Amino acid sequence: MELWLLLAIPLLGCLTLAAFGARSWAPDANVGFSTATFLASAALTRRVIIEGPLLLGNEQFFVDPFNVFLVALTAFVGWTTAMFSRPYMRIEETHGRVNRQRLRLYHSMYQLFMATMLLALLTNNLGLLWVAMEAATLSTVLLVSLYRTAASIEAAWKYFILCGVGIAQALFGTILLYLAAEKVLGEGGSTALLWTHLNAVKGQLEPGVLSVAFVFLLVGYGTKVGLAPLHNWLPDAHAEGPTPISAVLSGLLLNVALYAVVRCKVLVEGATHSGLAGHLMMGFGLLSVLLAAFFLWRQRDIKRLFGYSSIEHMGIVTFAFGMGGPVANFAALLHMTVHSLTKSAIFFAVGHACQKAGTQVMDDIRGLLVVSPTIGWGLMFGTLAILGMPPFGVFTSEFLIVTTAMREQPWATPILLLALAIAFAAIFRRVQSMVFGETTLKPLPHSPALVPVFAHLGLVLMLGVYIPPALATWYRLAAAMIG
Amino acid sequence: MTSLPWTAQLIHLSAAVLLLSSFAMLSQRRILSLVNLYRLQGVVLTVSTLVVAYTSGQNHLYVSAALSLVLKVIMLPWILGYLIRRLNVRWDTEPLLNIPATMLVGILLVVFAFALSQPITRLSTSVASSTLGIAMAVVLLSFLMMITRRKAISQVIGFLAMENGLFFAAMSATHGMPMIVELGVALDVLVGTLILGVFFFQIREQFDSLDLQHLEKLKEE
Amino acid sequence: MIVTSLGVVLAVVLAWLAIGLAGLLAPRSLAWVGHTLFPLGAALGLVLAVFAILALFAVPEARVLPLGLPDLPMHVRLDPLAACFLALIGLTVSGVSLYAAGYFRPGEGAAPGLMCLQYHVFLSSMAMVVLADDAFTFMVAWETMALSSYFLVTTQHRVSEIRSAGFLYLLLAHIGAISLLLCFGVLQGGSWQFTFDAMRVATLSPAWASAAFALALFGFGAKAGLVPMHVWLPEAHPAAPSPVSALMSGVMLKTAVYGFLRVSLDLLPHTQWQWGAVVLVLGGFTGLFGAIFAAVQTDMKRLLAYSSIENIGIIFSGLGLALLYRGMGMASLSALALAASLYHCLNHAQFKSLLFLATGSVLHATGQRNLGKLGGLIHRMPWVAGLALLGTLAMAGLPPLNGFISEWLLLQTFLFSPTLPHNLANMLVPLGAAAFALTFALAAYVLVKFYGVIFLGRSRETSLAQAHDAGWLERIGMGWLAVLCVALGLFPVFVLHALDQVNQSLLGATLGDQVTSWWAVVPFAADRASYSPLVFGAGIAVCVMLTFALVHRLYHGRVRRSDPWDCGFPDQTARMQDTAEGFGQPIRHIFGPFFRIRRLVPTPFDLAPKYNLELADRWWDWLYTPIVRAVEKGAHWVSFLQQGRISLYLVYSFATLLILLAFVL
Amino acid sequence: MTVRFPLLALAQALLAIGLAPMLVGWVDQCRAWLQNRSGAGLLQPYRTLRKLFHKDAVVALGASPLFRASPYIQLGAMALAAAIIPIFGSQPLLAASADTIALVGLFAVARVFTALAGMDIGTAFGTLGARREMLIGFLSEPALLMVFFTASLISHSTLLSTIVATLAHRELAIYPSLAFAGVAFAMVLLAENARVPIDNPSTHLELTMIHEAMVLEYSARHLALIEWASALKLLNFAAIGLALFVPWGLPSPGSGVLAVLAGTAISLLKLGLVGAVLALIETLSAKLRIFRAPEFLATAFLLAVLGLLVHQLLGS
Repeated sequence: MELWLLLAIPLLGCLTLAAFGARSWAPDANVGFSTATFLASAALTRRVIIEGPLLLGNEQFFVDPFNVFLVALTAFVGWTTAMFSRPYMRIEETHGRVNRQRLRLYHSMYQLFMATMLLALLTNNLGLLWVAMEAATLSTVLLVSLYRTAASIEAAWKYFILCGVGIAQALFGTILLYLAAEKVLGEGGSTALLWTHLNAVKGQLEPGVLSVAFVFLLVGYGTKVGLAPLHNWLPDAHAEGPTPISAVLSGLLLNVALYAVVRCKVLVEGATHSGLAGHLMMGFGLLSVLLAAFFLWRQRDIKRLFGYSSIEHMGIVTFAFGMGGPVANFAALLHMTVHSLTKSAIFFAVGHACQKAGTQVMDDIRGLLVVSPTIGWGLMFGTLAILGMPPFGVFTSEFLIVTTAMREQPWATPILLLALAIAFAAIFRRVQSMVFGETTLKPLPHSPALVPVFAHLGLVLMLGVYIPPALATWYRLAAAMIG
Repeated sequence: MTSLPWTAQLIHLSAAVLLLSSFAMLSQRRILSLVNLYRLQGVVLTVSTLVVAYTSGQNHLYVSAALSLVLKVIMLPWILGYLIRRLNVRWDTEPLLNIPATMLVGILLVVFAFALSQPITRLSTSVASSTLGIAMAVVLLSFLMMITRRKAISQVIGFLAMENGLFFAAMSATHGMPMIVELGVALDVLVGTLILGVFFFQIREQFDSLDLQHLEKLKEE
Repeated sequence: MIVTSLGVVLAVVLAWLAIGLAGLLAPRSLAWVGHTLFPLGAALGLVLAVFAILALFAVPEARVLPLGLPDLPMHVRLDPLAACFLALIGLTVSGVSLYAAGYFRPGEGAAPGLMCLQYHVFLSSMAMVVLADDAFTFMVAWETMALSSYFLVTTQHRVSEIRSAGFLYLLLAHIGAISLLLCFGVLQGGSWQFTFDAMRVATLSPAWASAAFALALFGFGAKAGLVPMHVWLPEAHPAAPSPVSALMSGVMLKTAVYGFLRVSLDLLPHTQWQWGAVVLVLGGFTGLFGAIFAAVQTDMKRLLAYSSIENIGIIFSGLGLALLYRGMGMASLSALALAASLYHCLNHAQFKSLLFLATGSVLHATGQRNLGKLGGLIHRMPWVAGLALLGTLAMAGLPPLNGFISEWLLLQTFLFSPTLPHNLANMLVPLGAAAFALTFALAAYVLVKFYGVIFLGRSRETSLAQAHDAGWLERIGMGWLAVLCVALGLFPVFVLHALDQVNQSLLGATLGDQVTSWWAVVPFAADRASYSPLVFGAGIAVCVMLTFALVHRLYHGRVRRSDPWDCGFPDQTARMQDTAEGFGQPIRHIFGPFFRIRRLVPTPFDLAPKYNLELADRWWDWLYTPIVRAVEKGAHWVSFLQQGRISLYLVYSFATLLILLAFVL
Repeated sequence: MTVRFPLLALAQALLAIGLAPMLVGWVDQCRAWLQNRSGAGLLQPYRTLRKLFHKDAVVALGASPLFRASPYIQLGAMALAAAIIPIFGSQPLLAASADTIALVGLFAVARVFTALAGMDIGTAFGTLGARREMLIGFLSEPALLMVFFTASLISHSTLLSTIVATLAHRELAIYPSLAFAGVAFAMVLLAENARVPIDNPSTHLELTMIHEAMVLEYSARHLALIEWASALKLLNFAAIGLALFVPWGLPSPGSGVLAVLAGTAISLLKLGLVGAVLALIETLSAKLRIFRAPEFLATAFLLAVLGLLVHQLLGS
């Protein structure tokens, strides 16, 4: 029941807003739908806490420790982002960057995006997973080009083509998986793409096929995760789209894509006991972390900067999943959570900062602390959190990942050390000079929405010093399942 | 090869045509004829799907055959043609890699694809299993085409051709995916094309040309 | 529940946090923040010190807090080592907080309430660093400490130098922290237990142990300011408000020492003597380096910062000896070295804080940090001058004050090293002693310069005439520290008795029977070495008194005042006094290779002659600039990946696909 | 180890304090003879002191209390040193309360206060002198420490009295390290006591003076105290040198009153010899440029360190 609500509400929202999105109350409706979605997800989570993992809709949908917290997270961030986008888009409208028609598109597509995310997370069917991922791309691509500027259109085009091509590879991988599964689960069996079934029989799947399949899947979904060298769309899309979209792209889409990769990794590792998948992921992870760190160094556009930082963190998570083992997986899951919370919070703060400054060029943003302390402190603490400063949660996960790496993969630690150091220097020197110093900024027409920022940071802070038992058990179970 | 039943021969034939058509796409610079090639691929897919449906007796394959007929033979080519006429982009400019070189790379790719599909084909019992390599080759070739083309629209055609390859792979190796997936994929492709259509107009009104070299501003300097 | 020392200590930590938050109630009110909260914090510091000293002699107690990771709740433990450093924190903080209470002036910098929050978070995080009993808690406290102090440093964030100083500081702190993470990763030895207890029992191969040691040395060295990781220190300490500089220099650096001790002596049970050799060399060089640079500074706070580097070097060379002897199984010598280093930590905390506070008062009174514009303040601010004199003499290592004791003990350690089994070590020890002696002598030079140029002579600027003395809260704060300097100097026996507990718990060895006589320090046997500051001090006092009495008894006390004679030179101006640069000149002359000197000397024919001198730290050219260049080059290369051509991007993913396929094929 | 004759030890210390000016007088006398002059006689320093004590003290206007306290501290420190160093007997008054390191510290106290007082008035020469004094100090102090180390490595003690006892009553053995140390100590002695070639006590040629430059502003009793202190310093150093390098003749701790008196006589003789040698050195050598002084002292420091290393290498 909760499940259907969870999927239906955003779809309904999509249709409604597509119809009436141009009205002045559309933003509030958007918030309303998101709130409902969040409540539904909360109900689902509650049920899972009570009843444990669920398998619904003749096995087409299932909720297990791995995706339940991601569902909750997605719904939550979707909700807060909607709250943020209400004043943000109003200000954009006053600044004349968007008109009502575009807002209509924006709102309906936002809901559609949420729906596809949740579908991708909840479905048990790897084929549907693919469909949902593709749909997620399609629903966001027009949002990236919302401003119709040359840059935004270019960014959207790259986003579309690269992710489309990538996702096509993923489809091929899925087909191969299906092919291998059929051998075990019987001809044309519609169950042959159900993850639960595959997971049950993963030991018997043909290793050769699965390793080929994994390559396609990794390249495919990895493109959406933003793993280097497949990452090229990411900074453009983050920089040129509206800030709420950057927030959900960084905070949610990347997570979901990574979720897909990990689901596949479980099967492949189960079939080929060669650790191939793990090593591939570690390699991609390290490469992403390192390249992202160097990219960060020369950034001048603040949203690009944090786009690259997302690449870096996805790299860390991928590396951790690649290492495997209870601790690393636990840390990786935690890192997914705190990263999406922190990064979206940062984008909220950045959004308002850019609106104040009327530019995204960091050299022109100065003295936020002076002109509006809340935005300034929000950005400052968000940045410190994302850079892995305790007592924020990112530090906790990085603590576990780095210490594990030192034991498991010592060769990787110098790279990690170097990359983290460079990233810190690159990001912090910029943010510091934006937050501190004399100011050049102007006040905003509408009061900024900073509740989301501090709500997120508060959560991240909590996760830094205290992890709720339910969450911890989910992490542990998921970590054990991922292996 | 005479020992093969006519159905299998038909499949092989269509596979060959598919491969040929994608090579043709590689070499073709006239966009309208690219669209025609795409339509041809659609026809081939429909036929082969019917054949497979007939032999394997899986009814949902008839549906997907119908789907591909509607989608790939009628709708998409029509949309593309409409766009081409509206935006009047008849010719693609000189590709980044000259045609013979592209051909050469393409052949290498085919060899690679066959080699790769060898272990997998052993696995498949489908009548069309041996064509998996061709499907993969088609995918890679369309990828190559997307790389080498300079016009947005021809890039998109390459994208669609790649999807054809995937469809063929699914159909030939596994008698098609489960119905719900097929439907989802078809929907995605349709919506994708529509969105691309929207895009062409946006790009056009921004840069008054569909040339991709205008889309090279966002970069690290 | 029964009140244990640990309980009280934790309560103090919480209370500090509470005080910090309370500061936000009325951020702008001096009466509330300055005259209520800060004195309260000082009192708490005293409580902390008292219970820490009690805990020194009690059995270690541990506790688990209901916070932290699910598998890793926060462990805290109060053992002699921790207690020793807690006592240091408490004693120093109680002085500095009192001073800070009077330091705030209306309408300066950030709101006092905000500073109050950051300041007290800083305090409690330092205490937590010392208390932590598992890697996670330690790291959280460690980074919180770095963060809060960063915000304190950047209080005046509108000044760009201060911003860059803060950035440099936080960057190096963070890099150090990452290497500490790696160090703990090694230490947990495959048992996924991050508690220190588990690390103590974890078995490491010698190679891994050395790796852990190296990482720890790097991480803690970066915080302590060992050369070449020292560059942040002379930037950050002057940038901070003076009470904060006092805390950073006096206390925070010591937490780095604590961490190093915890890892190298406690968590790594099997010491290798080579470690000690490395630390000894590093420490000796750092000490000399710091002293030399301090001697040529012209900014009083930079001068003190460099002298902190020097003292850290001294402390680390002591620790190096401790490790060296321990690695060779000479427990009692190791104990002496450790006690000496700890003693010096304690002393340095007192007199360095005292001097930083004095500079703070001078800064407030004159608005000048440049030594070239000060002078003669002993007439304007007698209290500060008097207290600063005590601190100066103590830091110059003059008997009978506290600085001399630790110097004396360390020299004894050097001196009584028997013939060691390894020739290298045999050479190192006397050389270390030489470097050490040179360092101490230079310290005296530096401090005469420091005190003489600021407080003595004539005012180099007319504006100094308006200089006012420190307020009473400030006086009390500084006075407390001065009293500590004297007490630590006069009653070393008791201090050593306390420090012996640390030796006992860490090395399983004690200093031996020397603590029997309450009036004299006797590290070995009575006929080998002994020093009794009480008799010594009394001796000086008596002799001085006697001379004075005699002179005034036998002759007369008549005094006439007149202009200074100065070889009959008629018109003296304050500008004719020797300047800070002048004091630096001989040092520049002797230790030229240490500096990058850019000098602008006028020609004889200049109508408006100008003399300009810039000194720079060679380590920038040697280490940091190359690194930055390398990173920039790398970033430049990497940026070629993002050329904006979509077909290129497609090629990337195509190539990736093909390569991986070929790989699995 | 208990002091067996506290009164005697006290008397010896007082004797040293009393005789210090005469040593200076003796050195000047010898120098006069070496320069074919008839000197002013041994008692000349006493006359000077008496004259100075009777004058009214002139204190510069900008002087702080530090300025007036400094002379007393200097003399006090030197007097204390005289009570620590075994000048006439191997068992001085406060032997146990301070060892060689503390002794170096004591000299440092005197030096620092002299320098601070020199800076106090704020005249050009005062500050210049202070700087030069500290410059010499920071090189000679470690050298002195190293010398002491060499000695105490041999005798396994830093207590001067113990060192003397061991060195004096050992069977004659050659210590190459002591040779290095001896040379180093001689150089330090010259530097510390402002003698040629580092400084010239009898010059007031502004640009070359070091010690005199600091005390330019002093007059009357303050100056007297300073003069006396520096004389006592010279005596102390000489005594240290004798104790370390030619300790023979000092009575052993257990010996009786007569032996102590005899030892006193011998020590006086040796001091006289030192004075003569000092005069000889001063007459033969020319004063170094101030820039050369660091090199001179660095040599001393290096020699001392070499001595230490030699001891470590050859063992004992």
